[in-house]
Amino acid sequence: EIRLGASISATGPAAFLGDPEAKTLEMLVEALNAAGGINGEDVKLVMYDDGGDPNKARTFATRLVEDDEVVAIIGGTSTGTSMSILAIAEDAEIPFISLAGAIDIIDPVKPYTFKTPHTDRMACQKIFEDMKAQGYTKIGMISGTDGFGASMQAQCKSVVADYGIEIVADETYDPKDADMTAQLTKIRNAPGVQAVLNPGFGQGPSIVTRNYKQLDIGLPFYQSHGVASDGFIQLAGAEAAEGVRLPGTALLVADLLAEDDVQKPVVTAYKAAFEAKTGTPVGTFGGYAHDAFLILTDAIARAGSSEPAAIRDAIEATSGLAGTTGVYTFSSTDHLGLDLSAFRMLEIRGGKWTLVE
Amino acid sequence: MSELLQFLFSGVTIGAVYALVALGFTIIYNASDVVNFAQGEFVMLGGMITWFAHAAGLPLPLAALIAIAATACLGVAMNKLMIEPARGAPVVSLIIITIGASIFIEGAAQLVFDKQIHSFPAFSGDAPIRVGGATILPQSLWVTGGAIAVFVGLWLFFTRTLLGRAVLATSNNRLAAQLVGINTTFVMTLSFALSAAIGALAGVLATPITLTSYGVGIGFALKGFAGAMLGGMGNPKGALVGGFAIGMIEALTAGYLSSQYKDAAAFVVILAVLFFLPQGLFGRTSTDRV
Amino acid sequence: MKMTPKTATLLVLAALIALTPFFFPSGYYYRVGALLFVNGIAVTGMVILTGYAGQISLGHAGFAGIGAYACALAPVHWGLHPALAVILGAAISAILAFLVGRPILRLKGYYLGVATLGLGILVAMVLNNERQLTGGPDGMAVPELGLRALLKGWGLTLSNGEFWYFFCGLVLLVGAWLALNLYASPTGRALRALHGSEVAARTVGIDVARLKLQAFVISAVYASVSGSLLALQNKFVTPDVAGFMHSIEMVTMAVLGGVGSVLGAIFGAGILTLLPQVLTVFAEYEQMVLGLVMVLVMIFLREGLLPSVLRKFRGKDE
Amino acid sequence: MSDLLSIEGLGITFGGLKAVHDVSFRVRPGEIVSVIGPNGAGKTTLFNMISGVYRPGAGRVVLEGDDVTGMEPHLLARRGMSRTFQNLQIFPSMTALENAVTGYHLQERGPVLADLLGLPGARARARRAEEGARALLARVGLERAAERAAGNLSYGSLKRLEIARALALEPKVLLLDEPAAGCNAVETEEIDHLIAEVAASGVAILLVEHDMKMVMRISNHIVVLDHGEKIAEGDPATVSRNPAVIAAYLGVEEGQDHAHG
Amino acid sequence: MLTVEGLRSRYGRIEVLHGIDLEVQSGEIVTVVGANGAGKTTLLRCLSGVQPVSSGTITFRGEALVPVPAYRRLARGLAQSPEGRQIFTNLTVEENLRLGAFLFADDRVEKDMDDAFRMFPVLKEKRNLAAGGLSGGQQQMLAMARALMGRPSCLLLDEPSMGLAPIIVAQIFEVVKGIRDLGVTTLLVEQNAFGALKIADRGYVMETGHITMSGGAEELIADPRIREAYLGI
Ligand SMILES: Nc1ncnc2c1ncn2[C@@H]1O[C@H](COP(=O)(O)OP(=O)(O)OP(=O)(O)O)[C@@H](O)[C@H]1O
Ligand SMILES: Nc1ncnc2c1ncn2[C@@H]1O[C@H](COP(=O)(O)OP(=O)(O)OP(=O)(O)O)[C@@H](O)[C@H]1O
Ligand SMILES: [Mg+2]
Ligand SMILES: [Mg+2]
Repeated sequence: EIRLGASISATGPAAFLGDPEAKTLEMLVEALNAAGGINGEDVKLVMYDDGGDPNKARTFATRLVEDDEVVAIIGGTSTGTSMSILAIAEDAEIPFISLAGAIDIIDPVKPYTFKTPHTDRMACQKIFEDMKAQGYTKIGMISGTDGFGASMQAQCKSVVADYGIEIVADETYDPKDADMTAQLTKIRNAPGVQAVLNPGFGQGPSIVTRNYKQLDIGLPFYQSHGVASDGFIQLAGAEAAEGVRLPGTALLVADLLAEDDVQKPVVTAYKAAFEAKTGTPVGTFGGYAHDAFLILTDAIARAGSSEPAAIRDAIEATSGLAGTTGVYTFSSTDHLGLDLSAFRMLEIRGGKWTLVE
Repeated sequence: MSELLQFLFSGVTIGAVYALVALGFTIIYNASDVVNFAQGEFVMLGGMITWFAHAAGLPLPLAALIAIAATACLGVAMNKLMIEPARGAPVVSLIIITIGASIFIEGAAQLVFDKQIHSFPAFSGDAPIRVGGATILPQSLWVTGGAIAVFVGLWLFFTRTLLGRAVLATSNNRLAAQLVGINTTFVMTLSFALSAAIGALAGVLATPITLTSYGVGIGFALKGFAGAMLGGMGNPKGALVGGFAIGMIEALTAGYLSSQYKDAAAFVVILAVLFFLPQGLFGRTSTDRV
Repeated sequence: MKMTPKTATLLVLAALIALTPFFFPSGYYYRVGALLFVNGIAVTGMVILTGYAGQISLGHAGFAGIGAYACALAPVHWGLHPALAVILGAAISAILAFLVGRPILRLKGYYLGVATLGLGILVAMVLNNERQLTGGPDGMAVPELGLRALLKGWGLTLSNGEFWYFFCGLVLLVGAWLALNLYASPTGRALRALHGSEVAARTVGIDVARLKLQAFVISAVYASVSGSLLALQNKFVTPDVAGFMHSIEMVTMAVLGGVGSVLGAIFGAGILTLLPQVLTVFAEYEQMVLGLVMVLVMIFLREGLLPSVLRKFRGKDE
Repeated sequence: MSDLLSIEGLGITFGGLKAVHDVSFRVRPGEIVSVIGPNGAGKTTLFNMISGVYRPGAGRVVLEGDDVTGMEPHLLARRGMSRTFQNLQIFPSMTALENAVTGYHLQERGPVLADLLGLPGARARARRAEEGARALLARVGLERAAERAAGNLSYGSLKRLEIARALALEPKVLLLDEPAAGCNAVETEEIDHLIAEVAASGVAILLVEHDMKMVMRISNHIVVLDHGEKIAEGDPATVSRNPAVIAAYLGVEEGQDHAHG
Repeated sequence: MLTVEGLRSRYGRIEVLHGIDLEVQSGEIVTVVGANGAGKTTLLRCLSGVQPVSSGTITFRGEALVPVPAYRRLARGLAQSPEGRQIFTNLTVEENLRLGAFLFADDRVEKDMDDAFRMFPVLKEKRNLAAGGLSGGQQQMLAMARALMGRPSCLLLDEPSMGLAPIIVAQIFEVVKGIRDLGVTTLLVEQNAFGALKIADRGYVMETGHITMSGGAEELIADPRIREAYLGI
């Protein structure tokens, strides 16, 4: 029996992300064991709900390492919880695959820590590339003050100059806020503003999108990968979401992918399985967990051993592994394994995701 | 000018939600001196049950009615199963019970429903109403109307009816209330039913604007509590004014100062008001003599 | 010789801290124990403020946040040794408590609750929003305390978990000792008196405003030290430590265990620390069970777990 | 000036009602001055102003030659003023003994730090206070209730507990608001003796009481209030014959009845 | 009308009433005297139902009273003016009186209130003031008036004269005598034993939870033990 550990924020403020992650992991373990496990050995998943609290995450990580004696850990839905788990995993020399966005998790590279999502800096870059191509030079930003929003806001501000773009209005909202028209009015009135970007996840971006429509701002509107799921279109309303652009993964446009796209099989399979199991549409975040599990099981299979050090080495040797988020190739200097090409620019048209290219 | 107007509209929208939640606190508080920290969960249930019933195919008004009735029943159950057995316990213990109830209800909601964010259609559509260059959603008017209607109802109840007076008497002196023939158990049941119903109504009216999910309760409870305290706990007028005031402060701060520190502004104002009026804007000063 | 309640409490506590490790099946239990002690320290502060003086605070996590971030920021920005940073944090907390205490403590009951709530939220908000300084919601790293290395130099080798277990246990013992001293002392009696009747307290010469302020400052220091220890052992800190939920948790622990007595409140800290660990077996029912346990304890043991149990045990009524 | 306490033109209004208006009188050491008057005459309010619970709207309170008008109660306590309450103000969760010990606060208090660290000085102070309190409880007949929670005592016992606590301050001026309420005739006499004893030790006593037997027995001087104003003043015999006092307060026959048992 | 047999009651584990037997006939004034802490208040609390009875029976107008919850006892005709006054301090004087008549919604409420105001004119002056602002004696009057608003057939008074001016004490006793003539029965607990016994028909003496003596009021006044222990004569 191979014991894998996970600490996920299945409840609490990040439950919106953590819930599909937890469900994905449960589903994949079940399927894997049904198919005979890894190299004939069953996989046992020990999963804890850290509620988004880094302190709890650290305790659970300790428990996974010391008490449950797992050989690898998946988790850390948010950056804070990931940073907590990371310290324990590195100390115990156990491979850890984070599901959070911040670049600090793998930069500088730490021997045992990997992550599956793109960094939020990459999301910013992808968006600014698109803005630059459209010729926008002055934009407004409205970000959530939660970890996701604040981190992406900071990353975007640090790379924006590379694209010759200036942020002329920089507003924030609390994730629990009910109305953002005040902030949006300020952005609209900022001189010369040509487009607006909203980093954030949860209900905030949906409300921002509705308020954007209410105020009839009319400028091009970009969201982040934080809302890349069908739920967003539903909540914001197809009408309000019309024309919204965001950097997303192949998962959302599974049926639009070219037949020869290497991601197509894995994306379609995951989408079908997840939606059949839970009855809810897939989203980027469940995909991160899927990829983490894929990378880990792939590495264990290749290593032919469930020794943590061997698993780590095998993960680092992963090359060209197609997941839902992108195609992963790790190295001793790159524990992210993705590049910008994994992001696809999507636009909402008629209540559906479409590929911009 | 149109900018200011827009900020004010934003303040009204947020404030109406807070006011409605704050109003929900008043009845239980008036009957028992307990601030029911599970009040936010009533709001959550109002939204979630309506969504659930609506998604199951019921027409929206019926779904809303079911949500309010179901939440009221839950309020009664909470009183019967958790508050009544603890009769005679100190107020802090009762508060911890309401916190426990809140955790319990939240935990149950994520199982019964799910952990996704939900909404249902606004009652009068999403076409914004334009006034002097600013816009407001029709649903905001619904919430505002709801807050005012609940306020008027509560105000009449507490000032014009003997039963309302009996509620106040129960918290003021339970022993004496029993001696004059007030069934204090019934008064408590009634207040939980009414509070829960008002909470659920808040959820029904606000969800098309704020969206809902199993975890929204705490946020509502916190802001509603702050609003009620600013106005003076227990007084419906205070809840209404306090709720709207906090909404306005947040919107104006976000508009003119800093959106990052708008919540800070609200609390700074609360602290300042309490400095001069330790009982809130309309709170009653205790008249006990030595 | 008849043991005073103070000695008894301290002995029980010391015995528990020293002996339970013999039953630990793995290193993880040291971590849970250390967390329990850290919470116990904060809650002991609540006993002084709420149990003795009858003043509530819904914002003490703010002081924990100050203590925690002092340990994160002072070493990085001013090169201060982490141990001194603990003291610095405590001093800042004490000064803040002193400055805001007077106006705030004039308020009563829920009004005091909302004012302290605001105070806590303001601290959390600064930690959250001043990203350049604090790392924002994602948090920041905290340097090593270095005491473990020092002990090693003296020939005492402890694992990380063991070290924090015993260290926090020791600090808790000291904290409990101080709080127990206070209880029976003139100051403690005066605090409990103003809890009963402020007017009467004033007419017997108790400077109520000053005394409340002292209790507030002392409890703020407890919270701050607890925050510091948490940050140092986690080597990482996020604004959650100053968050509203953490404040509520402190109050709940204290009341659940019995806010009137130090041992009781530490008991409460124990329940709320251990419960989530135990409840993981309930998986998605965890939260419901947690809520239910809180409700049941308060219904059946309304003065808090420990006092009620002791009373049943002793068969005493008063 | 041999006056210990002098009240000069004291007055206060509550929402238009002149609860107390222009009341003056003096109290010398060892003297028992009673304030009587119908219900709502302003006696308790007068006490509240003298002891600093209310800030007077007009007039002055002079204690040992110093103007102490509107001074905080705890500062007045330091200057030797002590009182009991008409509406019981006890510390219900503390034992009767601890209630009495709080009266020694001014003597036993010390730096918080010493208390926190449990320094020997702190402990000694606490012990001394406790011994004193025990003696006082015995004096008011509560020695057997010492270890009971005050919240569990009967009304009459609590009244006496308040007196013990007030005496613990070793005051120069003692204000007693209806000390005998809730006590029967025999118990009242015990309190009588206690008050007389205290006065004999040189304490100035200001007494509000509706038990006319007691008032007539022990007062050196009586001040009569009605509707917040002083309507009469003098020694017991004079006052009890004053027709205005009889009409407003004593009632014709009842006045005699109560004055002479 | 009211019969108490073998009544025991306790606070926690401490029993304070050790088997009280007592009887009140219809239309009587019966007074209970006793030292501080004897258990007089506890007895009245048992009668009005706010204090649990551990054993014994209370029969009121032929019905067992113990199982009847406190709030229903007023409807049966039992009203109490409790120790410590227990008025609604946050409500106005008038609201206090109206709540005294909580069970009734007829025209008589206004009439009863006028009667109360005639009895205690000062309450009329203060009718719109929060009752907590009243002086101690005024609150005592309010407690008495509120009990009368409940139209009792049996009135339980716990030290009604406490804190009242002599002129009002006399008046209260007159009122009690007056309502007896209207057929109201009164159980009176008083420290002013002399005054109480003078208007009472019969009396009981209570000592540490026991009834130690009983008899006609005049008989008791004349008893030297009573005179020494309670009347101080
Ligand atoms: N806080 C207050 N608010 C309103 N009115 C008040 C207040 N305090 C006192 N009063 C009024 O002032 C008057 C005097 O009250 P006070 O308590 O001094 O009377 P008293 O002489 O002590 O009467 P008693 O003998 O009944 O105790 C009363 O009419 C009372 O209603
Ligand atoms: N809440 C309580 N808890 C515990 N014991 C109590 C409580 N209330 C009263 N007692 C005790 O019960 C006994 C009877 O008290 P009770 O109040 O009935 O006396 P009482 O005769 O009314 O005295 P008083 O004349 O002083 O009012 C006393 O010993 C008292 O200490
Ligand atoms: Mg008075
Ligand atoms: Mg009594």
